[in-house]
Amino acid sequence: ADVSDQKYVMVVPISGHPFWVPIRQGAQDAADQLGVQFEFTGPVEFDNIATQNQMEQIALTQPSAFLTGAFDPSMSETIKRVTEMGVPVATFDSDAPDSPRITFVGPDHYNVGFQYGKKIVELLQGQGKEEGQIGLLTAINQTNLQVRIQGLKDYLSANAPAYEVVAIEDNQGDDQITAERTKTMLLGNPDIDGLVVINATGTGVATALTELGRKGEVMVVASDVFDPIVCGIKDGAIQTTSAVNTYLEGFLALKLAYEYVNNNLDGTPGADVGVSVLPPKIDPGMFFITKENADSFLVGSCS
Amino acid sequence: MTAPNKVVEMTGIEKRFGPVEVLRGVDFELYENEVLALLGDNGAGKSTLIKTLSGYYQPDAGQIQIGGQAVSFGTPHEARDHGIETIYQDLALFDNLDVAANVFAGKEKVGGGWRKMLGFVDRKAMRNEAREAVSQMAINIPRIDQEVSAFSGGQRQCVAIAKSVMWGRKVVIMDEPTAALGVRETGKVLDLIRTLKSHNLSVIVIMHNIEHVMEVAERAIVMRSGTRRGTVNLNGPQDRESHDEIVKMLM
Amino acid sequence: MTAPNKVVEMTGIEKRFGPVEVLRGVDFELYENEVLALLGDNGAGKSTLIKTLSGYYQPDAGQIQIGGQAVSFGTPHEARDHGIETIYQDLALFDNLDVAANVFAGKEKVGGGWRKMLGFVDRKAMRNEAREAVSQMAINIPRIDQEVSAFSGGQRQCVAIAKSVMWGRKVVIMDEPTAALGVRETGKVLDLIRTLKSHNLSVIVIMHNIEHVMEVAERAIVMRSGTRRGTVNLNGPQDRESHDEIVKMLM
Amino acid sequence: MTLSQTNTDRLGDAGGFDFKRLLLSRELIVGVMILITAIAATMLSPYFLTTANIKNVVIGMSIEMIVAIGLTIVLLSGGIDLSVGSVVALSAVVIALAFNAGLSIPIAIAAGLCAGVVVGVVNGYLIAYVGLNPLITTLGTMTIFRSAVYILSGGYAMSSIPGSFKALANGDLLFGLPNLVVLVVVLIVLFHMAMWQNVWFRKFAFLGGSEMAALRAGINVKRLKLMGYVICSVLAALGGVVVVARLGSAFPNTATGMELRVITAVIVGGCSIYGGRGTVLGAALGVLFLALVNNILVLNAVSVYWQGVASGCVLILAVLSDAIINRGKRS
Amino acid sequence: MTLSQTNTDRLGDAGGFDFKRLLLSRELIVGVMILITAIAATMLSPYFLTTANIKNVVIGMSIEMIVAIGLTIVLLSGGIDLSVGSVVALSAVVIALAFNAGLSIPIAIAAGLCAGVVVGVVNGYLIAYVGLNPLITTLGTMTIFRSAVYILSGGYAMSSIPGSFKALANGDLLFGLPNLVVLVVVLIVLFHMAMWQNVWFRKFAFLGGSEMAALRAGINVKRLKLMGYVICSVLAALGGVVVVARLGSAFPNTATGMELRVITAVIVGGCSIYGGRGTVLGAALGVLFLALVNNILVLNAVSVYWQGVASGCVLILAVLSDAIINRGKRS
Ligand SMILES: Nc1ncnc2c1ncn2[C@@H]1O[C@H](COP(=O)(O)OP(=O)(O)OP(=O)(O)O)[C@@H](O)[C@H]1O
Ligand SMILES: Nc1ncnc2c1ncn2[C@@H]1O[C@H](COP(=O)(O)OP(=O)(O)OP(=O)(O)O)[C@@H](O)[C@H]1O
Ligand SMILES: [Mg+2]
Ligand SMILES: [Mg+2]
Repeated sequence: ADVSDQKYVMVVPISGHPFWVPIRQGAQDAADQLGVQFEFTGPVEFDNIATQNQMEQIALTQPSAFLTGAFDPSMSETIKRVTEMGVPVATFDSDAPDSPRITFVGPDHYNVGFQYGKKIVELLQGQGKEEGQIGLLTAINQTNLQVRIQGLKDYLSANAPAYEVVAIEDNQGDDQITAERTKTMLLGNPDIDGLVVINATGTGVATALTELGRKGEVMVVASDVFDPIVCGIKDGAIQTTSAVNTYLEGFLALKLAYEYVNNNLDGTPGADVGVSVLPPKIDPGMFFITKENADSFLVGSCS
Repeated sequence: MTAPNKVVEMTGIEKRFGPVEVLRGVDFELYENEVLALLGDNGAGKSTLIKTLSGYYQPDAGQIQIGGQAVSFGTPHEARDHGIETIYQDLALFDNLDVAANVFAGKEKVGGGWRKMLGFVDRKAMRNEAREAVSQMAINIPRIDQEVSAFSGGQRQCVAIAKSVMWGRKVVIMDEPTAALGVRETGKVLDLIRTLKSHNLSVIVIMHNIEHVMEVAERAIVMRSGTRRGTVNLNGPQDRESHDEIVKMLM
Repeated sequence: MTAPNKVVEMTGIEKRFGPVEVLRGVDFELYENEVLALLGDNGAGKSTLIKTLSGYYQPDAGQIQIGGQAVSFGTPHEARDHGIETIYQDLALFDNLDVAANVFAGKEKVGGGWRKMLGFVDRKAMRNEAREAVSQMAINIPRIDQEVSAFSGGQRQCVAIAKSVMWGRKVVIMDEPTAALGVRETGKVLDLIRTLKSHNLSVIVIMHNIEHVMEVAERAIVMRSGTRRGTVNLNGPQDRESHDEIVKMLM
Repeated sequence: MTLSQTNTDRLGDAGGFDFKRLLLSRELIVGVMILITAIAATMLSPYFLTTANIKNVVIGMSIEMIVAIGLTIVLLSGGIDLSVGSVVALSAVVIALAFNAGLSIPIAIAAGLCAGVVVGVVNGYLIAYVGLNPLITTLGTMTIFRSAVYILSGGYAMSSIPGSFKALANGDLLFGLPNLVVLVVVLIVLFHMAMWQNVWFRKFAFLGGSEMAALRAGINVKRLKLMGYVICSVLAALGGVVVVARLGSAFPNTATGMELRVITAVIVGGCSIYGGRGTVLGAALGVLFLALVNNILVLNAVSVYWQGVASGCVLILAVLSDAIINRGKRS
Repeated sequence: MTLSQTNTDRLGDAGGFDFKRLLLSRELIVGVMILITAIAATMLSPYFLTTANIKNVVIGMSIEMIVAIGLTIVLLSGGIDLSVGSVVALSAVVIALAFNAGLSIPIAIAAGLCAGVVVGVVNGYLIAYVGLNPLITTLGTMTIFRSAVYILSGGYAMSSIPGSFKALANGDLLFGLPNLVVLVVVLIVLFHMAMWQNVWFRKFAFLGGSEMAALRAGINVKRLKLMGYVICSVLAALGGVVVVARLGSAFPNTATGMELRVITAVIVGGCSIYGGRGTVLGAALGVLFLALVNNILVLNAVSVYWQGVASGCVLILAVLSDAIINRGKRS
């Protein structure tokens, strides 16, 4: 069958953010392999109302399927509405479990936070610290990061109560602000020996440690994979960054949506009585990038 | 013949702006149904004095009585409620609005019937009344529904005069109403002041042109450097003696 | 005795604002070293005419010649470069600045020595010159370094006059310069106009007060409804004949 | 030359309707731009002129429409209010909390609107009675009340909203028109008429034209200013009510950045940021215009990276059209 | 009564220095607030008054300082520029691209600054010569140039910045003072002196005081306005140079929302949004004040959710202090 006129649309907020680049790439690669069209869109702001409006508007053009992240519980309503309009939705990165989405490809963010906790404790213990203070950097307007923080805190209280979160700062998602806030946080809490960056602002933290001359002294667990962060790892300012395999999120979400749209899995026993033909949840896996393997993740070059 | 009643009495008015003492204890009185001229060189404090009367400034010291009752105006709103209407020297028009809106600003006419219930204004009536009012001054205005920012100096002044004449109930204060007016228009405004008097209002008029003062005013108060220099009773345009007395006080 | 040269010659000037025809083909000439009075009732188009000369408005039709050369001013900047300086009727002062800044706006004095190299202004010199300039008008100004927004009507007018007098090189245009001035101050400004003449400048002065016109002007042009009604040569304050002629034209 | 002699004949009159002025009015210019955009959209995308899409656009912009009405009043009166986005969120969170506490729908709505009154009184008091700069003051309250939202919600999205409340926003009680659309249209018509005709609402235009002249004309300037901010905040709070009803959840970062978007739309619709000029209808058309432009870009799948270029250019073109058409008229 | 007779004695003169006026000057008020904040901070946190923290605050605010200088000029002249944040990002990306293309440091810097000139000319031309509303125009160019950043960078964060370039920002060539601090101080002093004393720069204040009076005073208003926007954009582009040098990377989302933050600081420092009032020194003090407030909140680990409340209140207090001290003087 000719599928070249099938269109899969990815809708995300803050669409200009580098975070989406690998996800987008994965979806694009899958689309190319399948010979379908792929389109990436969304508002430039972090605005749930705008994102949802946009999705409902696009639904009218009857694309084959949507790929989106549910960064807000109210996304469930929108997913329901567009599904009723005949456009199935596959979610990635953040799930909307009580919506009729066809599948979800993404990490369990609580677990990501849990892993952060494990990693930072491991790093601190590696330095021979039997107890420690930890600072967190996040963007408070990205409320979906709350779950990660919860996971991290839960790990600490359950498994390593000697390590404690002493400060949480809002970096507004900006590296400049991160640099300044991180420095201030470290100056105000000189006993902090570990930092966990919940969002993609590791560069600012690296800058802060470099400027304070405390590179390698304060352990840093960052999030996401961008050149500047990878360079920070090579440079020694950041110990590790958590990499959810976001490429796979895009790739699998599109591929699964394709299978669904083309009824390729209708042979699944029970499909006719409402058994989900797709796995409800797929974890693409996460791993930590370190100095040893950093080079494989560099897109451009460091100075 | 009984002594005439004082509509306005101000005693010992003082006003300073930072280091500058603008009024240094001025006494002032306005009788019922009188046209009073306020004279004085530039910067004497005339405008400041009438602004304290119209509630725009609050005096630092001194009393104000209206009709024998002590008052103290926090805003021009309150003075207006006491029947005092003022044309300020800088006119203070709404540049972005037309003549009718300027004349009726803050006191627009509500229409009848269903309009009354909704508080809807009656534009047509306002426009007609405004046209009537400015036409009394024989001023040449090309379009009455134009923004007043496009008006000539004299046209603007006439709009301000029309406004105060329409609203004054007890006292009308005019700060240099004829400064920008031509010969004919000035004549009309002097007529208008006489009409106000004939309607039982009192008028305070600030003017630099002594001939015009002699034509309309019955009494003149002369100010100098924030104090009251003196008072002259006037007896019509031919009264050379008073004229000379005023000139002497001014020099 | 040769015929005097024309400094300014305007022919067939027309100007309309939307539907309103404000100038309908006005001819105008100003001779060298002459004090010319421009008269007319309110809204006659006097201010509009001089604004086309000062580059603030561009005429819809007609020619302007300065010293025999055809010019066309796009902005007041260009007229100023031709030595034409104007006091506008609405003064157009910088309310947030003091007297010196107002007088020197756009043409501030650069200091000597190292200041010159850096283009640094000489505040002290400017303040002194500004003080000198306004004091010529015998005006009573409490503090010269105060924002002019606090000034009285007459004080503001004197600041505007000081400015034009300081900068005029060929022609000074004054749109109702004495409207807000007291008797004494008006006398000073009339003196000032004579001084300008004695410095070989030409002056165009718009005034409603015919007595004052007779005192300073040598010639009067009367306008009416956007056209030139006529011209009268004046021979000093006692020239009753010319006076009556002007009054006739105005009525 | 008696005083009663009038010369009304010299005072030209519009003689009824002034077509030229209507032609150059900002509302009409935006109206024409909307028409052009709509025609272009119809040609560019087969999906544009469908009931579903129109409904989508109209419902999508309803919250901004409601907020725009209030902002028009504040801008017209010479002020500005940056806190509207925070008020939308605050009202949404307050309503969600009210539902959490088991309160009924009317009481929850009242609680949300009350939040608006509180912010409005704070803004208005500081600006009108204390005399603070409106930009800074409302920037301050914007920050404060956004924080309040985070504190009240604990940073989490709340979604225990009764279905009957959601049905209010998503239903269509009247002639099959969505309730939201009916609400918005009624509000626009009401406020437009009031601002144009009602003796009290008209005072805002006087205030914005010249505060000093308004004061001297005997208008109670301070109280009027305060009321302007209160009305604006209450309308924003109503926007919050609609957000909750429509989305079925209250999200603490709801409507971040909305203030700038709505102010832009209002100015495109002919409001002056310096006060004294603007109508509710114009503001509504401004919101509609920007929503349509967005809709076209989305329907035609313009690349995200180029969407910014397109919408920026449209914005500039919108004010450019006004500048060109009214060239020379104002200056 | 000859004409040469002067009566200068009646013209009161300040007689040198006007202490009262200095006391009430906005700069001094902000200065005092900074002092109070600093004293409070010292008492609240032992870490506040350490070289490391001071250096941190000063370096942290350097980019906003540079942007604030340009914004002061534009605000003073009666305009506004919302595109500064986009210009910072644009310049940063252009520089990164130049390095990617193997260009040398001076050429890369020049390329970044050129991006600033381009934006400045576009803004200035549209506002000064076409006569468009500055708020809408710069909102439009803000959107357009942010898109340009995404298009140029392809959405990637770029980090192939030569180490010698990074060393420029992070080094300390002069007396051990960080280069960034030296640069910022020099710029502030230069521009403050120029705006205060230089005959050309002083024209901005005239323009902002009254555009009509400036025009009538023979100032080439259009050209001056254009130049204001160009200077502002070039300074913002310089901010972009500093960002790249400091972070060693160009991130397309850099400086989002910076415009509002800096405008706030500039207004806290005494600039009027209506033009005609404000100094570079005041603006710099405004930036410093807000940076200090932030610093205290973070040093004392105030909960993020309460930080908004605190900084909003401080903002309002800052303008309140001015209103109280100058009560009755202006109105
Ligand atoms: N708000 C103010 N702040 C400071 N000084 C002021 C203020 N208002 C007026 N003054 C000063 O007070 C004095 C009197 O001003 P006022 O306007 O009352 O004079 P006036 O008699 O009306 O003069 P004119 O005939 O020129 O209108 C002037 O020297 C003026 O500079
Ligand atoms: N910008 C404008 N737009 C529309 N009409 C205007 C404009 N400027 C002036 N007018 C009109 O042109 C006519 C002439 O105005 P102008 O100011 O030249 O009169 P004038 O002779 O100076 O009067 P006055 O003695 O009152 O100052 C007036 O009717 C005025 O309303
Ligand atoms: Mg006065
Ligand atoms: Mg005139």
